[in-house]
Amino acid sequence: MYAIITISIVAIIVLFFGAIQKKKPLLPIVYIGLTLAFGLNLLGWNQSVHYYNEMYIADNFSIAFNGVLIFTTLLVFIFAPVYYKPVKRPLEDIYALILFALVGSLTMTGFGNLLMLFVGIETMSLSLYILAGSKKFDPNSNEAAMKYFLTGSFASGFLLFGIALLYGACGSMNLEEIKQYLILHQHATSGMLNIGLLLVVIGMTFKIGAAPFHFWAPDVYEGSPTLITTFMATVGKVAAIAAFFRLMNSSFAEIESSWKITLTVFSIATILIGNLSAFYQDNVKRMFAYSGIAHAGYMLIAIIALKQQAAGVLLLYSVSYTIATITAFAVLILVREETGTFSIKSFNGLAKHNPIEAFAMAIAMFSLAGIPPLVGFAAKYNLFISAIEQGNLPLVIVAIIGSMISLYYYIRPVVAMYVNPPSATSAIDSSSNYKKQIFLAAFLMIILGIIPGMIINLI
Amino acid sequence: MELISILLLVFPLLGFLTIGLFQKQMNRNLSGVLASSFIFLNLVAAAFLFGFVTASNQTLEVPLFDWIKFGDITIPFALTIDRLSALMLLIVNGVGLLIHLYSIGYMKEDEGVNRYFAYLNLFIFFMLTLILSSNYLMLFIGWEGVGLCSYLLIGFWFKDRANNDAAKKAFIMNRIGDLGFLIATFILFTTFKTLSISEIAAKASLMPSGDLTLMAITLCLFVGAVGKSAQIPLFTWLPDAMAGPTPVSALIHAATMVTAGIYLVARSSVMFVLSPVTMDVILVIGTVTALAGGLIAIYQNDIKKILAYSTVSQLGFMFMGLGLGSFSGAMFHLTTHAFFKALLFLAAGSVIHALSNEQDIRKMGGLRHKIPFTFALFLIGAIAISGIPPFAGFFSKEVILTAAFEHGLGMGLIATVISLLTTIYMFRLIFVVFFKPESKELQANHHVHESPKVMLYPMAVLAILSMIAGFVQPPKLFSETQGFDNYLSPVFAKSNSLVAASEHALAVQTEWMIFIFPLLIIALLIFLSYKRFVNNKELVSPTGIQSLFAHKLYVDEIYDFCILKPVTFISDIFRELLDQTVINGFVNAVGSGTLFVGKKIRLLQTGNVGVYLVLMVFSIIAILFFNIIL
Amino acid sequence: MILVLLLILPLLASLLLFTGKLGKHSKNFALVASLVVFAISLLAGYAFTFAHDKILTLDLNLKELLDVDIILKIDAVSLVMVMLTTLLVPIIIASTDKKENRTPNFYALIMLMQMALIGVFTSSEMILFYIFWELALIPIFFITALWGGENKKKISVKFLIYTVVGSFAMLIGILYLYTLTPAPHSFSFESFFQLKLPYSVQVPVFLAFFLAFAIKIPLFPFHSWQAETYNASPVQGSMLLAGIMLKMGLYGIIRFILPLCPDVVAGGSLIFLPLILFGVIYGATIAITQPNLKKLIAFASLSHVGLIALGLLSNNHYGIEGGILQLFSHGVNVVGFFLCYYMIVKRTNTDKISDLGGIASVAPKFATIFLIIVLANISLPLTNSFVGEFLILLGLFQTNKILAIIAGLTIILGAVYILKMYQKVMYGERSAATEKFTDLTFSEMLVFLPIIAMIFLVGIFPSFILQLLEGAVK
Amino acid sequence: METTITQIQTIPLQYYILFCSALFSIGVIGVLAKRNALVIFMSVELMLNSANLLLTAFSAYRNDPAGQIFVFFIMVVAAAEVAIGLALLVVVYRSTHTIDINALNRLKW
Repeated sequence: MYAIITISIVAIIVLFFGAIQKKKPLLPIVYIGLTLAFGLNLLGWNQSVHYYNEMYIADNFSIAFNGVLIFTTLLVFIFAPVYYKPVKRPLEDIYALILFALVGSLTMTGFGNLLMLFVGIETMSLSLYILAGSKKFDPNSNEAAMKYFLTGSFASGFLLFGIALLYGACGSMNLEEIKQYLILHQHATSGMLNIGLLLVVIGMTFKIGAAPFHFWAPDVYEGSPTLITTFMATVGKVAAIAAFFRLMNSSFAEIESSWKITLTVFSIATILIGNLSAFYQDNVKRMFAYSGIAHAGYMLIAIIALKQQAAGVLLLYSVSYTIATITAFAVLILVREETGTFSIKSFNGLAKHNPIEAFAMAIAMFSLAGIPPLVGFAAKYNLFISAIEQGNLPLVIVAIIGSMISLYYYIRPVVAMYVNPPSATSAIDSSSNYKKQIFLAAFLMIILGIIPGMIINLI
Repeated sequence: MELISILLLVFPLLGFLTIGLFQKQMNRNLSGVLASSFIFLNLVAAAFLFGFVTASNQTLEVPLFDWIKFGDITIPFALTIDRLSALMLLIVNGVGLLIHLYSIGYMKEDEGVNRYFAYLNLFIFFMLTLILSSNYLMLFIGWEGVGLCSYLLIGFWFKDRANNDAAKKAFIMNRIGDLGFLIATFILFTTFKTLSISEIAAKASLMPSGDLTLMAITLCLFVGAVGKSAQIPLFTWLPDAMAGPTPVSALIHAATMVTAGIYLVARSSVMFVLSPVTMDVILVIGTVTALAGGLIAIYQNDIKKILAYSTVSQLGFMFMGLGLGSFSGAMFHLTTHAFFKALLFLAAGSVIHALSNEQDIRKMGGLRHKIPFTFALFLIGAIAISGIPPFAGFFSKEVILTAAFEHGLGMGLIATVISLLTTIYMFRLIFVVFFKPESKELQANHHVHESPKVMLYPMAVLAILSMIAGFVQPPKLFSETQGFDNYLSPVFAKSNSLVAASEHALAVQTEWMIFIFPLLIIALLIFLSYKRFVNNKELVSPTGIQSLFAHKLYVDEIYDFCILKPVTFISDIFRELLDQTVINGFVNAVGSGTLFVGKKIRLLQTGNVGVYLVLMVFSIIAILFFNIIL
Repeated sequence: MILVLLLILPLLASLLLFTGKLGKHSKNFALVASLVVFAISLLAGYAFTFAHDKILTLDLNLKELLDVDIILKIDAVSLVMVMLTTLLVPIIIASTDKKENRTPNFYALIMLMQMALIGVFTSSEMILFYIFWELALIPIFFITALWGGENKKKISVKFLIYTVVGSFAMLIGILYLYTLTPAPHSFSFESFFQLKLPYSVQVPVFLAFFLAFAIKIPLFPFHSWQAETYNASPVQGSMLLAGIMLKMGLYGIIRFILPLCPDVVAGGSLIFLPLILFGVIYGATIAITQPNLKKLIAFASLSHVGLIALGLLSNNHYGIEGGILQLFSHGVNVVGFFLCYYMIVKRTNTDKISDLGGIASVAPKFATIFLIIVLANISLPLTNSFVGEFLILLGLFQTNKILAIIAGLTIILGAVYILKMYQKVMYGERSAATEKFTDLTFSEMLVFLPIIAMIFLVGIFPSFILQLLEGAVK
Repeated sequence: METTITQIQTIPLQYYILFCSALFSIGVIGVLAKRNALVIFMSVELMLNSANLLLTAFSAYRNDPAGQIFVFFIMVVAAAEVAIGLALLVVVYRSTHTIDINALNRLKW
């Protein structure tokens, strides 16, 4: 809770400094603020406090995910200066919006009431709409923003209607009370309830960008400024999936039969469509968009295999996905700065001049592909186990086939970096700070791959 | 005793290693001496053992160590020395020693002389392993080992492609036989749960005659023997093997290795006598081979080839002996044959040596004045092999002939014809090479010289042997003491006891017939061939049926057509079509297929937000439909 | 302790090498490190043979932290495999020529590979096994992709994906079995072996595992990556692949398929044995007319490993023990074979058989060594592979006589293609390529020494391995 | 207050639900049918408002203020949405000189 407040204040401060045209202090303030928030967030560990009669619940689940979200945002901000090198103006609006989006996502992970869920989602989405279009004079960016906005608001309409129906059916928007209601009327669920639930599920599915509501994702990811894409692909997705998990886990576990099949179908479709579409991409940024979709599909498995332990697995998966994606995008930004294109060719021979970046990228790719002993593998196989223990073998088989396919397009940048002759004559210069971050990320991927239990058993 | 028998293997191996490892450093003359001395030591040891087993009529079992041992399978390295192996020891080491000595002279000028002697010692080692082994798998070691050595020695002059081809051919054809042998060992092990020769003999002797398993075993073993001893259909490698140095042909491809097949059958006599089918097969194969070999030999013009086919024919003759159940007879002929065939080869070698590597007899003639000793020795060998008394060949052939006649008149006659063929081609050879007026180029060539003593003495020794060796067992007509039979009787006692003694011993007058009749024909033949070959200068080119034999029955061509070509063809098909096109193609197709699907499926992403919205709504409707209505 | 060292040392070595600090000395360092590892493995062997309990075990209960329980075991089979690995890796490292000046990363990858391989052979926990199994893929992929020959890129990627497809199939199998284990579920081998699967379950499990192993080994018709990859990758890579990595698949058969699906192995002998057998003949036949020396080795190896697989699946202890023995021998021989190939290519820069010839006349030492190695490859008695092949065929003969006899044909075919090759390469008149062929240097001889030694040692005293295995096979 | 609630309750709940569903569907159809971005915004607003109405109805029937409070939130959000939407519209118009959504087809596949 305090984290949320802190970040909001920081955002406002940032806006203020921007208003008085101070560029220097912006990022330091953000860094300090986020670190502070991170700390405050962890303070509440193991004492699940309920704020404002259960509007917001700071239990380990939300705290863990918030930690991930804040940390990711911090990383994003660390990459910001490199990305915005050419820009002169203070950019306070963008930073502030990112922070607001973060606030929204933090709200989503810990909501105790559908109202909070909606508010969180909208806070995040609205900020993201603008961020997507933040490159005012780039038609791609505009288009991305527009598409995102149209589809997004459309989807939230459904979400809202669903919430309304649920409210009507259960007489409350408090997760706990909804649960109680469902326990009582487990076997006599009204059609209204089912429709409402399905509409909510659809809304959430849209937010995590899973098939068949994934259409916005590739275009938006490709069109938005890369830094923002990074943010969306990581924070946005993780927050949404966490919220989705909390929703399903805390309220609708009793009537899982009514939504499990639907989600299974979603998951299978997502994995296949995501991986297959990524298969033929030459534009790496778009490829990551599709891979993001595919991973959303994998994360759905965690929700399908609903167990308390699945939360830990989901956390691990989010962590692995986030770190890998951030690293990949960071390198992508670098390469883009150098070559001016997102084409896979721009990676040619990167290993020659920038071994660290290349190494990190390779690790990230292998981790996403789920090759041992990286964290990606640990996450995947824990996920598969929790699914298979629910007797979901077909789903797992599809997922594994998906991984097979994914290996191909994940390996392509690696081959390009290590095998192809370099196109650039000199090394791409990146701040040592940047290098450090990237290397840290790669290191994390290996370490967590070796000791994933540390994270799984957190919650 | 144990020590000595082990030494038998140690010496030649030592020789091989010392000479082989230090070829570079070693003085070229030294190596020959060294090798020969090792073999000499061996010969002494062999003689000692021979004496021992002859005196104390017992078989020596020398276990060395367990080679393969786990679970219920135990295959030791162990040596067996009974009278049979002792006899072989004498032959191999004796002839081996002589040929080593001969080689010192023969290979003097060759630059690879050290390598040569190394191989020669290695060969002796493997041959002795073969002879001494107490179980079939260890025997197989020697079996393949000698094959390897023959490969190395045939291809000794490896610069020449023909030699390599010959070597390769020999090895591969042997391998075909070896497969038979190997399968035999499998069956043996599965039936008897052991591979020890003696135990198997003991167990087999309890089985009924005509038992199918035994038949299978013996047939497989015989396949091996066919490969090794160059019987039809696997005989064509032996003539080609003449590409190697002549002493090698004498040692490996006349005296010792090729007789391994005979030895194998004799070793396993118990099983063979118990499977009459196999015995008949052996008899038939042997007869056909002997006949064909003899006929082919008549139409050859290469001095070594003639001798090679004669070897083929003689080996066939031995197999006839085996097929007729006269194991000791076969062994007897093996012994004498080792002497005079080695002699003949060495003599031929000395002829070739004299004419500086000329092998075509059409280019020879009138050499009896130029190289008298060689001529004399050659003549002795010829007489011996033609079976003219009192030389060795006569006696050993006599035994087999008798057996043949005991088996039946027809068989006997065929056998006689075969033995007469020998006379024809041998004396053709003699007359053309030594009597025929010498040809132009030969007169031009003046430095035709007699071979050095180091080559002549060994031949002399062999000559003496091939004169007197027969007397250990004169025909029944003259003496009741069947020395050779008695010597080997303990070895074959069991197998002989298993078959009913041949129904009717021959009447005395028939024996006289067998004895006199051939001699007359031989005399006649010698006279005829003298007329034919000495007077007309040029040998008429063979016609009709003759050319069939001249081209050794076209067997090579048949193989080429039936086996080589198809295999190469299939190989190409597999490589080009199946492997590249079909299998690899399929794998790649899967990859590109996925690529194609990816290519298509991403077109779903039209980029038109209106379409997205529509699709979203449709899927929503579908979901609601499936969940609520159904 | 030994087990930990076996795993940690190569890892540390590779990390150290990755830093690139050692520069010039990388090769020597790697060589020393691998030799130390070899010494340790010898120690393990000693401890194994003379310890009271016949199995070295290490079980760190770290499931909480790692959610993979580290269980390492060395039984007879593992020991043989580890020995093979630790024996071959130094040879492979030593074989690299100075002139090629490989970067430190090259040796680092090899050491990493060794670590992974040892991990595969020692781990006794399914996921651990799987992790190492996949990890072993990465270094060889890079070795091929970075130091490979022409169109290395396509081929290395194809190889990677092909094998990963197989191992994912295995992953499915593993996860499936995991669910069958009595709760609380566990991945330890024991818990897997204890569950007696009904036939209906064994079949899918068999298929899942067999696919993975068949691709890795490779068995017909999953072999199409093999020749390409050998051809594309540097010779050290080919050695690693053919010498050790293929053995992972065979090891897998011994470890999992035999104990997990006995009924399938027993019952299905007429379904998959003929297929494998066809592959054996197939490889040998192709090798006969193969114009490229390296591909010839590849197909010869295809035929040999097929034979080993036949032995292992022949479902009786002759076949299995023979298979394991042969697995060891084949590793040694094929590496020797590749070494010879390397010597030739280093000097002549061609591996087309038709371009070569007459080497024997200028390089007698090399000729002799090459001859010994090829003879070992066609399993001449007293060389290491004879005993193995004999036992394999014997075992196969117990199962099915016809198959055994057909399999025996390889003895002939092997002789055909090997001698054909040897004659064309070594004998005859010298060609342009081999005009300036120099004989082996002393250091090169040293590299060959252990191989020749193993060929005869195992050929003459196979019992020490066989009796070692006796307990494990039962 | 009481009176209004009673007045609301004079109409049975099903009517509200059906009416809101109809309203919502109209919104959806509007979104699908129109290609003019501005009209689509309106349709979306319609969807939101139908939800609002539904919520109020429920809360009125259950005498539970939560629903109506929620409505206020939604209104705020909707307002924000419109603001952003219009802003984006302006930006897009500047680049493409049309507000036809089919003009947005640079990003695809």
